[in-house]
Amino acid sequence: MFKSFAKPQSSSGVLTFIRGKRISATNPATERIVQQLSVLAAGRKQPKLLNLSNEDIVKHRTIMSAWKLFTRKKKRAEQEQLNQQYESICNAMNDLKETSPALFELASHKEKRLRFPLEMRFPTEYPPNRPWVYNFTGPVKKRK
Amino acid sequence: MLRRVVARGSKEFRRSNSTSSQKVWSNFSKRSPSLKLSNEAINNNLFGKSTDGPGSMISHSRRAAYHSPNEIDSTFAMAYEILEQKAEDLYNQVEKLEQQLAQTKDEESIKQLKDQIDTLLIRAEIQNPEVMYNSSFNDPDSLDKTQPVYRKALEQKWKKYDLMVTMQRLEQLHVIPDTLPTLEPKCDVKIRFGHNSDSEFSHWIVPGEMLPTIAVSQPPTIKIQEFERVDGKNLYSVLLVNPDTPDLPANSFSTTLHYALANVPLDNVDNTIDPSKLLTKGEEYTLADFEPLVPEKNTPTQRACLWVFRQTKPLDIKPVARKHFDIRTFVQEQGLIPVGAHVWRQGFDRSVNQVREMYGLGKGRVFHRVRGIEPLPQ
Amino acid sequence: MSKVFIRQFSKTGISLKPGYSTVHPVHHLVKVEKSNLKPSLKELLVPHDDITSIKYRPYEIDQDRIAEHYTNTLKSDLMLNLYQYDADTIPANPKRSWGVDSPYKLYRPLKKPLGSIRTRGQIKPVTAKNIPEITGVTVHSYNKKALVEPWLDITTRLQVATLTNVKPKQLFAKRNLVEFKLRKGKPVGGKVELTGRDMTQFLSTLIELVLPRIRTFKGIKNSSGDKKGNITFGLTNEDMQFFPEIEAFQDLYPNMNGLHITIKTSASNDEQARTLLSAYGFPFTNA
Amino acid sequence: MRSVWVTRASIARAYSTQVQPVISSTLLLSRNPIITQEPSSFEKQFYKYQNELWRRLMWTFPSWFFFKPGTVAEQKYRKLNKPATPDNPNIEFPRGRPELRHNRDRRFKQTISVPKSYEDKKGETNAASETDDLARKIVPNSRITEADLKKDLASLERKLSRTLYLIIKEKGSNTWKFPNFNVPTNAEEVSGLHVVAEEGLYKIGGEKINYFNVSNTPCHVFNNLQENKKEYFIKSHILSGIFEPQESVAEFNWLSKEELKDVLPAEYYQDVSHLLNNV
Repeated sequence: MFKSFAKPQSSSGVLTFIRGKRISATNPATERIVQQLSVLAAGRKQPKLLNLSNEDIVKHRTIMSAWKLFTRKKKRAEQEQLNQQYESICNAMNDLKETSPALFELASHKEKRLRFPLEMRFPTEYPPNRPWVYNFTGPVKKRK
Repeated sequence: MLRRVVARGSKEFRRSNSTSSQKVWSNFSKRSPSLKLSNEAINNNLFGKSTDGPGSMISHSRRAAYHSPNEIDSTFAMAYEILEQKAEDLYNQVEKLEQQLAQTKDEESIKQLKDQIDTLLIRAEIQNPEVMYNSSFNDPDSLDKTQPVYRKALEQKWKKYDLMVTMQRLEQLHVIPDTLPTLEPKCDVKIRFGHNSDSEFSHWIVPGEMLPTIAVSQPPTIKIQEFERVDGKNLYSVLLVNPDTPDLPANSFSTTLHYALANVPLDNVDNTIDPSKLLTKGEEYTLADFEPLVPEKNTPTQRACLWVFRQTKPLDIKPVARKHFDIRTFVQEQGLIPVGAHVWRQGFDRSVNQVREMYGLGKGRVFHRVRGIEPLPQ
Repeated sequence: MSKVFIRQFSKTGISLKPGYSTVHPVHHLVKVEKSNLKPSLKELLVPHDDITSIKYRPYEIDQDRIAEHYTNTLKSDLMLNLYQYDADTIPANPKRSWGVDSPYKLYRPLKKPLGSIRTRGQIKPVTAKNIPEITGVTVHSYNKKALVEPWLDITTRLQVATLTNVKPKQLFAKRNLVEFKLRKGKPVGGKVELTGRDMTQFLSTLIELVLPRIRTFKGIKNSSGDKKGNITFGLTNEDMQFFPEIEAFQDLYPNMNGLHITIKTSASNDEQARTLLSAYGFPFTNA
Repeated sequence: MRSVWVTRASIARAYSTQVQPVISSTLLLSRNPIITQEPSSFEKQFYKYQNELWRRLMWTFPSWFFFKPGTVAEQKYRKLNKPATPDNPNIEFPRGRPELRHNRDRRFKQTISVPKSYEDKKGETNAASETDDLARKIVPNSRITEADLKKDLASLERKLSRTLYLIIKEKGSNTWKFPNFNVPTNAEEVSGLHVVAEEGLYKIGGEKINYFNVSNTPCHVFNNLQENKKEYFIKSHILSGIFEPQESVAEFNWLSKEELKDVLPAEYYQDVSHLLNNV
């Protein structure tokens, strides 16, 4: 049925129009494409518009403004902490420069390609069967 | 299933009515009762006290067929608590400022403190669902304009549509700069002619509308809505000028004064100049009596430009010459600050002669096109 | 042509003065948006995040573990990792002018930037305020075969929609193909721009389920990037079977097409963007 | 530039009557969260509400595409998803007329049940087949681990949703602190702060630790005036492996930020609290 890829083939080649004769349903391959199109298209799949009552509009707006207040507070606290952390990095480096220039040189040296290890994973909703991997055999050849 | 949700919501969330544990948004001992949602049915639905569907829908069958989104009631209850907590903090700040205000004598700092209190009050109330309901779905005229939060809501609404329409028409019809060079709008100016029984002309006039002379034959009701706080009363002047009066010797047009009011005391609530007010105190306010525009036959369309000014000082009530009225000099001399304007247009129509007779203006001229004596260009 | 308004009693109207044009002054400071004054546009002008809008769609529909991990852990690590003592802003490398001493030079297309073909924006030192983050993901599937077999376009778009949960935009052929007598403008696949939850969902699928299972995938090339902090890599049509959305229904998607995935970041250069992506768990390789 | 600095430092040294402070490197070794943090009650409720709205506004599921008509799978699907009541003009619907499209009432969200891929085996507990069988029922593990129940503070499996930090109590000392190592002054070749921290970690905790050093740059400096010491903080994450205390360490714990507040000296905690993750 398939040549290079699953190609819809019409059995009769060209559809010819004959007066009085109903054009029958398309062949399976074309039907398949039509079905794929029906998955993509909005026709008959859209829900009804919300059309909320006045009370519910007010309720929804209240919820959204409370959510905005909540997230804004959270974001501000996060940014504040980051600012403090940045300040303390600058502080530490200035101090180190004063105290020991040799160590400062080493501390400000950057690798050309900074990469995070692949073992750092995203947290999941539930823990894995073994929450922690203990069998690490030791540094074979640690990174510099 | 939905009913169950609503019922559960109502169990979780019921605003207490006892005075002991009253939170700020349900406590009306200090706050104005106009911040309350007065409709009982809507209020009950909002706070989950009833299960008969939204009270804003009048029809019973529509109400029964309506489905609220799932989980909205219990989420709303939590959101309400969060916002109320914030409002409470703001009200505490207001209290501190009010104590400070009581000790302040300096006028400048009193004004500053009052402004600060107003902004805090707006922030504390603008997210209150009851206030939100009132300002977005109730009749704007019924809102309590002493409350800064309602004034803020009205101002936002005005800026979104009415202000834009007014400014567009003023610019398009060359009211600015033909009468005054520019306008920094501060308040919403609305006019209507109350004497009209015909529904076509009895509504608030849209700026730039063409009106028949009979519809404007009596002085208009002018509504001047200030959005800033007015302590005591402000004095306002109103000028109605027509910059399209034919001036034949100059082959041009001159400005005529048609109506002038001055020293009208208004504030946020008492904001209308209507015939009833003028009947009792009209003489104190009137510089020039109302005289409608009566365009003569075959003159171009005439603009009736209504300007509203805030006064810096009370004006002397003395007659002003109507013809060749120089509005720019007048405004400058009297120290008037333009805060709003309105415009409508008139042309000659069949009611002009009747109105002329009413005001004793004599018969109007009829202009004809006269062929020039110069030969036509070749 | 400019309009001149003549205002005389005997003659009033607009006369056109040809030869020059002027912008007429506006005499006030209020911004008038004409569309707001049209009553017929009222419904369309409601912002899309307002629930009364017909385009309203909620976005924060669940806890976003990827974004949370970024804000909680990665952000401060990246700040420390990318910190440079006494770093200055490196100015941008824009296209250059040919000079202004002749009109020919003035209107000539600009000269390419110094020492490079592509332009580069300025590079600011990383502080607490501009830590690089992923701003969007573009998934792009161009099916060459759809030029010959037009129905393959539908299949390709359906595949992209299934993978990303967003309806793709139509892509069109840009070139004429003489041997097939095809014209440009033929539909040849789809692309989607992902942000928010859709983006993190797609990224987590990619990082945790798809890339580790592709045997041939060694990592994103260390040379990838457009100099402005956007990293692109490709997946072949064999790799598509590892997407869990498609894995169980492979018979429904017989003609898979590869993807180009562009990860857009706010980093000011590619190296920072690569560091960011490595923190998200993308492997990198030199090959 | 460097020479300028040297002269400045030497001047400082010449005028100071005190002894030069000891430079040391403190290791801020953390274990990143393994599971997501617990959302607050409002967040949970908000997500629930938004999710309901999202489902309400979703397009209808194209079941005809995924469950081909006439197959066994489709029969199973139809069995699970009974068609909703269609509209009938002869019937009164007090809660509104249903509007069915593709077997979904357009007014509501669509709830779909998909055929299970596993069979309910009651009583059977065949551990081997359960762990390997792809079609098994997925039962999520508990978010609370054994270590949480036992209150084992030295376990890496406790408080999976939080960032934990390593603190130690040295032998002969009574205070908890982050592991701290002096930079050797007499070494021929100077080794960086991060190297000192790494070597020190292996010395106190054994070599079975896989860890990631975030940067060579210190993230904080703490002036320990009592011991005349400058402590530079090196930030790193433990990825796998185990901390096995060597002889110099009396005790060690993995603690979250709140727990550190109770354990560390108040002044010390105040100084470093902004480095610790709230999550």
